[in-house]
Amino acid sequence: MGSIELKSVEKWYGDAQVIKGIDLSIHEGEFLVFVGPSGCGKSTLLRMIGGLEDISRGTLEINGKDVTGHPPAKRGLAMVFQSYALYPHMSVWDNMAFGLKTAGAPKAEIQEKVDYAAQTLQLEPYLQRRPKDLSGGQRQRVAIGRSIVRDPTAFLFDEPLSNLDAALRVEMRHEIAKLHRSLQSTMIYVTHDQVEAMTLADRIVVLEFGKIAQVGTPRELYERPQNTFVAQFIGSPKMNLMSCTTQGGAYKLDGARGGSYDFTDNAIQIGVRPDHIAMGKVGTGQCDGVVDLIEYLGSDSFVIVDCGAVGRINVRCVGGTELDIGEKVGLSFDADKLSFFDKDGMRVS
Amino acid sequence: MGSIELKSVEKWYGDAQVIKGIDLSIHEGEFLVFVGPSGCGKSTLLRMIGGLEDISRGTLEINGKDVTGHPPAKRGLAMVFQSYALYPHMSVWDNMAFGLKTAGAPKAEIQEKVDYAAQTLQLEPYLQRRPKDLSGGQRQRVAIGRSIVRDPTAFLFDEPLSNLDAALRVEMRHEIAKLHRSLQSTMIYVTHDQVEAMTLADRIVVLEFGKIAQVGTPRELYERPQNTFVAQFIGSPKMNLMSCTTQGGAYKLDGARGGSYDFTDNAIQIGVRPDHIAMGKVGTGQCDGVVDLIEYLGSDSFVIVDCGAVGRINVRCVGGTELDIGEKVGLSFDADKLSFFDKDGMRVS
Amino acid sequence: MQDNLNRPTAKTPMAKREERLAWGLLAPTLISVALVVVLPLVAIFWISFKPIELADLRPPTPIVKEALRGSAEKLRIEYRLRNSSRSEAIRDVKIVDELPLEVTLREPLPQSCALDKRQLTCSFERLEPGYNEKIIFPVTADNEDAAEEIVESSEPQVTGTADNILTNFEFTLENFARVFDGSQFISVLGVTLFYTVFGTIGALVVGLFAALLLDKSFRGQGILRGLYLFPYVAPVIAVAFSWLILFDPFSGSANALLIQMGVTDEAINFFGDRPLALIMVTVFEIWRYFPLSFLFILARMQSIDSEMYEAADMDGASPFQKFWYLSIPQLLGILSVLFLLRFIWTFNKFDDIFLLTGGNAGTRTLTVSVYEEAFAISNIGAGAAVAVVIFMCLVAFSLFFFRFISQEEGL
Amino acid sequence: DSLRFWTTEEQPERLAKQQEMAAQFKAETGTDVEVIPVSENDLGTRATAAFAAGDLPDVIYHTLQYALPWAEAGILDTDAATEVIADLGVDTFAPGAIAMAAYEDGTASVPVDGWTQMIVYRKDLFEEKGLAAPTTYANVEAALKELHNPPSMFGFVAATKVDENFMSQVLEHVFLANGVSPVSSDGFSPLDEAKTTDVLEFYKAIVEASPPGDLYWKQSRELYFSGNAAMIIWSPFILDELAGLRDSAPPTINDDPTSPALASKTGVVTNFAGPSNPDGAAWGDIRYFGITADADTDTAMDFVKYSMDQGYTQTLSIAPEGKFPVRRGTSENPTQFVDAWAKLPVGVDRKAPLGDLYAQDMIDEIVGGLDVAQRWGVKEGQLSLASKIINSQIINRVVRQYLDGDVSAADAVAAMNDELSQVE
Amino acid sequence: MIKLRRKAITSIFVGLVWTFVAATITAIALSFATGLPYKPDMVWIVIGGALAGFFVTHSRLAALASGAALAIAGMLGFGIVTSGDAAAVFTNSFTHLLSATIAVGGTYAITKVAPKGALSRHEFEEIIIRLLTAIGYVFFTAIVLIPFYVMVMTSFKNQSELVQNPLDFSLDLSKGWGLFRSYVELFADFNFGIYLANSMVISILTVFITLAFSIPGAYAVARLRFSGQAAFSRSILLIYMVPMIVLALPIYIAFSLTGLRNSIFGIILIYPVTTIPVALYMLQGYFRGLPGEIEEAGLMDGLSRLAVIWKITLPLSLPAIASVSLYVFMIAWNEFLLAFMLLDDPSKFTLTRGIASLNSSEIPRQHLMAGAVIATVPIMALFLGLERFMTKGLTAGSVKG
Ligand SMILES: Nc1ncnc2c1ncn2[C@@H]1O[C@H](COP(=O)(O)OP(=O)(O)OP(=O)(O)O)[C@@H](O)[C@H]1O
Ligand SMILES: Nc1ncnc2c1ncn2[C@@H]1O[C@H](COP(=O)(O)OP(=O)(O)OP(=O)(O)O)[C@@H](O)[C@H]1O
Ligand SMILES: [Mg+2]
Ligand SMILES: [Mg+2]
Repeated sequence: MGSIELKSVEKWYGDAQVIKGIDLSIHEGEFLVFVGPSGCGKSTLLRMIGGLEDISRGTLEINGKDVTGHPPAKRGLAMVFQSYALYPHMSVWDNMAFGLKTAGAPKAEIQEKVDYAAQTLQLEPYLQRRPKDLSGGQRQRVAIGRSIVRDPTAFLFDEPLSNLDAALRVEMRHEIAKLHRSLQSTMIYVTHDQVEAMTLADRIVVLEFGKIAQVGTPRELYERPQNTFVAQFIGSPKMNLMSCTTQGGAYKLDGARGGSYDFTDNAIQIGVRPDHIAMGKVGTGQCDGVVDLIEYLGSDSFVIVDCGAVGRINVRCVGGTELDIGEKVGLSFDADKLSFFDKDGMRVS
Repeated sequence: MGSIELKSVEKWYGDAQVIKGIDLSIHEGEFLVFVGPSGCGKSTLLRMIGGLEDISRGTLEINGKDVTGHPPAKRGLAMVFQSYALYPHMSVWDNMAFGLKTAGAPKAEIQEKVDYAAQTLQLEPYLQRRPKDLSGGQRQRVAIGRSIVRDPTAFLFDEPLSNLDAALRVEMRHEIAKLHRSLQSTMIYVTHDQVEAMTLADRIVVLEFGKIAQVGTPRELYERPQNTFVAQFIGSPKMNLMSCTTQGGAYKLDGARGGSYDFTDNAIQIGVRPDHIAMGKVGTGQCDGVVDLIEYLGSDSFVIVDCGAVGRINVRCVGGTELDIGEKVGLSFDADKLSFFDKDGMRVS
Repeated sequence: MQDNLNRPTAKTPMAKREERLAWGLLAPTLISVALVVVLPLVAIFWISFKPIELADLRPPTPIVKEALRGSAEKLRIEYRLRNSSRSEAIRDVKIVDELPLEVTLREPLPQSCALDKRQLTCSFERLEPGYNEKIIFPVTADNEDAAEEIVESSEPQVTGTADNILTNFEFTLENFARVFDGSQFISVLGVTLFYTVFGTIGALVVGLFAALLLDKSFRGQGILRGLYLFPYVAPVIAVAFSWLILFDPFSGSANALLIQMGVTDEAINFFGDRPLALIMVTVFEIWRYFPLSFLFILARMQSIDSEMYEAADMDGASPFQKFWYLSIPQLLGILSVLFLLRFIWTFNKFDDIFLLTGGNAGTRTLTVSVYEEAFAISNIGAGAAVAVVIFMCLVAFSLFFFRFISQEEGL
Repeated sequence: DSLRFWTTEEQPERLAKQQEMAAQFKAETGTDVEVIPVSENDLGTRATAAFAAGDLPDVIYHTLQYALPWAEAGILDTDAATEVIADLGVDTFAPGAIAMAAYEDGTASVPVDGWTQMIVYRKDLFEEKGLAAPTTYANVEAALKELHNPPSMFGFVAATKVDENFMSQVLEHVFLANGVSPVSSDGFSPLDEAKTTDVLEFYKAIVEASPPGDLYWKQSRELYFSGNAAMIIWSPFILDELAGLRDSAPPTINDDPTSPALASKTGVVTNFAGPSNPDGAAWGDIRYFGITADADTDTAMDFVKYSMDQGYTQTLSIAPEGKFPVRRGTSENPTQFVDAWAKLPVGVDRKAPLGDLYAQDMIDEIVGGLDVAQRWGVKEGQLSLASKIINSQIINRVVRQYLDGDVSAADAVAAMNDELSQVE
Repeated sequence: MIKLRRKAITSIFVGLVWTFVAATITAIALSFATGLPYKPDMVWIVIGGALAGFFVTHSRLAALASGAALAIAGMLGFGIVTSGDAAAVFTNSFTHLLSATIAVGGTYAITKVAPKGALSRHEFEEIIIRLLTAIGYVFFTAIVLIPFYVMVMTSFKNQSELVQNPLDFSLDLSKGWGLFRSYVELFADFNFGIYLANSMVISILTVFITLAFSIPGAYAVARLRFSGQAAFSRSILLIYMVPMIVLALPIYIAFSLTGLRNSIFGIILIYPVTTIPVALYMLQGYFRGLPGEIEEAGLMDGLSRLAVIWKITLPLSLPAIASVSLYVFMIAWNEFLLAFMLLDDPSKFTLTRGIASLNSSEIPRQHLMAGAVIATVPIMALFLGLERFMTKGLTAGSVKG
């Protein structure tokens, strides 16, 4: 129980179309993450699933039942909001029990479910506190607890961690991952944080201006981005994109050298991640350049190499590097890891 | 011109001591970064240098001159604020010219300096706009431009990039680095973002509760943290810390194996970064554990290994990994890269 | 602890500069407020212990009027000297006047007067209360008309000292005795409390209802919101008279309407009958001030995180449940603050009742009493005593208020 | 020079007339007169306040009730008034009017005009039912029985609004009719219980035949004008309005607000009698020019003299229907002003001499009232005490309590006597 | 209770209540507009309302039909409103059409949200809330508009028209400019021109003086650190709580003694002091909300504190200053007590004082109401024109009454 099916779902605000026809099936028990730049419609889509926004066109099915027009309460979903949206005047216990109370559940059942959730989330010491007396992470846990007690068909999360500080974010991320493992419920998670998306998702949906740019596992997205948008959006620092021409089984960078090319289609752009570039002597590899900036990060250094007409290329050196600014280097790309894109920005494969 | 000297500087708010005696000399032309957790006093310290907060005790010298009691206007410093703090009722041009105007500079000079700054920062097309009609990055540039025109002894930056989105932040970071290279002025920069601190700084000052935890170059901080606070604060994901005992030239992890130890002092903790751990067969290396979580990030994967009594240890695998959750592995630490800390959390070296 | 002992005590130069500037900026306000608020408050306490009527405000002064009267051998300069007070004597009265060259004295001066060159001086040891006498100097003049002009154009100077009841040290408790005397006080207090409590609660409840109506966005919402603020924004005198005319028992539309609809057979005297008048002024108060509560409650409502309601939607709460379990608890803070503030303001209210009923027909509140005592009956002391009572009540309220408000959201 | 002149005649038309006279005075003497309207209800407070502040006007046009209290409070310059009267000739004034304001050796203020209160009744209805004119308590009560038929017809519209002077006036009128007075030549004299009870019962009877609520001159006139009241007590100022000569107070008995129809249906009674006082009495009021203590005395005196002499007809013409001349003429022509007055047209928006509107016998009745005009304390020389008693509104209040059924008649009398005895 | 939550039953209830409201408002509105005796008829309200509620649920067509039925029944003499003028066919049909449309249309609109049959708790409550909302709008609009309507209309009538039929507010347009007679007289004979000018001058001066005092004060309280700052910001509220009547008495005495009573100068002296605490309170709230960093940027740019206030804080606070000015203007314009106590001479009256003097004698009522309109119109015009600032001003400062 917990499959969700979106069929040509659209959302219009007046004349503006915000969600532009989305077809998506979400499998039972899946952890699905929506990512995309700000304003691309992630929250809107999630809220449409939850019933907080109405669906302008298209249908939504939960467990095979059309729920397009149903109010939120009838969809059996639970939502965790970015700002937690706890009831500030109620104790933690009451916050978690509220949904059950309004549904008129018997006292004993409420008690049992709330206690169970509190235990799972290690909230027992705080049950009598008000939300304002909790830390950010604890509040987030209460928000999750409030969802759990209702045994929902699926959980909806809207950037649940973005109000937490970095360290806490890592910790809560691990907890959510564990929660998913133990509950095995369907979870739909919105974030704009790549790390969260990559580490949590079974599948990631990348949205671009209300359309799906790509759906796939994190590895698919990283290794085989379907278009330049995904290619640049996923991965940090982002993938280097260079113009190229292809001819006769070989590609050639504009203004530099090239390599072999075994696709039939004509690619005009080549993408290579900073990880997949090796530095060598000038004249070796695909192109030459001058070291423009070295960013030392401890575990890695990123060397930004100015390759003239080819552009500025970011190269990762695991650990430190001995290079100096102004040094000339040659860059060679790992042939297996190259991505090629055609003039529409679509992957050529 | 641009050396700044802090001598036993303290700051009290009523009975609360926020800055606890800081001695620091900032060299001319240096790029100095204050980092530290939220509330540790970074902004306060910066504002004391700028003259926006008074110095409760101690002295501040700029270019060898005591300016402790001087108002901001007399210190010849420029500041770039987190919220940009542009004058909303003035055009970009006026914003930049304002400081010169109040100083009574001749028209021609104002015009020249503002034009030069606008050119440097590529702000020329926007000179007649109001701040509200600019994007975040442009606003930030105006704020910097406003500082530049005044030819200040030193620049003070208080988390100037934290209101920008990730992509823009990277770009502006590069611009600030270049600016420093071209102006060669003293710059003092507050941030809580490690990446900014590591990549920009000539020297980093790590603050902890109003005290200096360590001052040094990024590499010193990363490779030889002086205490556990710095060790854990710098580097992401953070350094693994484990309890250990030392005896007769050898260390032993509590509940696991150990290795050689060539210091005389008694260390009780050992620190090793996720980068410096290799995974092998069970029984090899310093300890064994079970893979608890794998976080795939594309370029790297982080494997969290549950080592029982030793704790959960984070290991970096460059690129992907073939491990599965639940698999047993042995971890071996890179002997050169270990840090040892005594019972006060201070480095033993 | 060690640290605290170590705290620097001397003010830094910067702090000192700031402090000086602050006091400089505040000085004009401080002085004016002191003059117009603090000083009057002190004065009112002083006056409340004095047996003083409106007319006593005029300090006893000698008044002198000079005229050239009569003609020929009856020609005389008359100084009419009076004591302005009928209860206090004036001592050491001295008249000084210039005797014009155009006239010559015909008779020797009376004893109390002396002439030095042309300067005429008369002194009196004591003018009895109500003293009113003429001092006559028979004179001759060549041109009587011209002389009259000249004589009367020079004003005689008069000085004298008298006890001023405002500043002397005569005190009495009579004013307070009068205030607390009899059933009058109890009834006034009762009326005040009724008016205050029901006026405040009514305005809150009605305001809450109005805020609920407008807490959604629809076209025309802005217009309605503006409209609902009219009662508060319009001058009180305009709306009070409109109400009086609307509810006039003889030619008011309200009565005509009620009679026509068959609700009542006889005209109702809304502002003239006990206890209806009190209810009506309270209703007026509610009508006039619900916009304020409405404005505040609406502002608070719109600042409530809408995600909370969405969470409740997900939790399956019904509209009334949302109102009762979520909105009301969220509004409790602003409601109690509003209640306290409005309570105090309603307690202080004067204009409305004064204009509607003048305090008649059982609508006399403490504030109206101040006016009645001090001006209608001209007993300023008694009025001040009532004012002191009001002030003491307010001090009590305010103490309570600050106790309470410090825990509530700051206003 | 300039004078400040407070007047209670504050309707714009009347104000205009006074300003006209001020202008004439200025033309004559070069002295500016600023005519300042003050509403009658505020006059007492305002005068006291101005006295306290030392900025009294020069001349105040005021009613009888203030003359002596103000003289005593030092607000009035009685010497100046006495001198004016002497200059104009004491014998040109109606002696009663002078006597009413007698103060020490002179006169507190200069009498200007006067009128008497009247019972205005619907002659047509009285005739229809064969009722006698309401000249006595008994006649009124008899008429109430016949005519009271609310809400279309109220027998009476009595005064019940405690804080209105109107109620004091009406009550005093009714008390005087039965010969009851709270003052004697020795000062306060307790109200006679039996006589007062008669008065109270009579008053209760007319209040019961009145509409509910706080009533005063306004409702009386409105209801009478709309044809919903059979009797009211009013001043002669109503006479022009009755005839539809004033748009701001039109008769609404028929659709034509300018019709004199109601006037022709109306009768008046000035001399009213109770069971214990068969001769009856009329409540009269005289108005005065008071010269104040802060006045520019000579100029003020000139102004008053002017108003009472060359300007007197102008003064009376403000509202001839309610301003009967108190100064009858000059020493040369002893009836000069009376004659001029009779010819003055009344009305505001339309004009006509009174004689054209009412039958001569009614005019005689109206004017004759001044001969029997009375006030508490006038005969006894205790006007000032009586004024204080009236101003204290004790009688109004207690009577209202009695009317509301809060106290019995006997208790009411006792309460009044008790409280009044403390007035000094 | 659950059983009763069926759409049909709920609709009948809504029909009853709403039909009653519809009949009442139609009757009142038409009475006020024409002066004729319209009144709601309870019997037909109960019958018609219940039937309408019952039929309306079925479909839009049924709703239309029941509306028509109600209107026709009305014309036949069984209307929910008894027509004031049953003889006039046009008015009569208009009346019944109007009342039936409001009654049935409203009932339909209120109940249409819910499906037929048994209602869930949500749906039931939704209907009730819609009913309450509709009644709320009618109620509030009525109580707010009626007094103002009466005020304006009365000013156009004359005494006899008013006394004859207090309900008749229809305008006799044939009078043309004669309708404005009261206004003309007020300006011609009653000095309202002067009062208006006085009020204007006094209010505007009050605004300026208040700002001149309160801006520096508010800035100091909001931004500068000095000992006593906390106590100070609290006592501002305290001053707020001293009743005017308590102060008025000593002020009256002092003004009497110093000769300031009865002078416009005295009024201008005293009004700002009553508004300074309010303005101070409002402005300091606003200043606190201004980003401190902008001012600090000014300091870094070499300005002194005072220059920062003048060149940065003030331009940034213009909206707040506008709000405060409007609010202070309103207080000064509407002020009555002090003007009433301190002013005697008509040449010095403010508008409110002038209106008070209209009440005191036999001056006709339409003059009084015309005066009220003259005083109300400017403040209303300001309010409507600058609603945003005004509302802000009210919210920020006007816990005061
Ligand atoms: N009520 C509304 N009216 C009009 N447009 C809206 C409304 N709500 C959202 N939008 C628009 O819809 C688009 C999608 O908004 P949405 O909040 O879903 O973005 P998002 O992807 O969640 O962004 P973020 O990462 O910033 O939360 C945006 O362009 C937004 O401007
Ligand atoms: N006006 C003040 N009164 C009292 N304490 C203050 C005041 N301003 C700052 N503090 C305290 O001083 C400490 C340092 O504050 P500061 O703003 O310098 O921290 P920070 O390191 O800049 O933190 P962040 O990264 O969150 O900006 C904090 O604990 C803060 O609570
Ligand atoms: Mg979003
Ligand atoms: Mg900071």
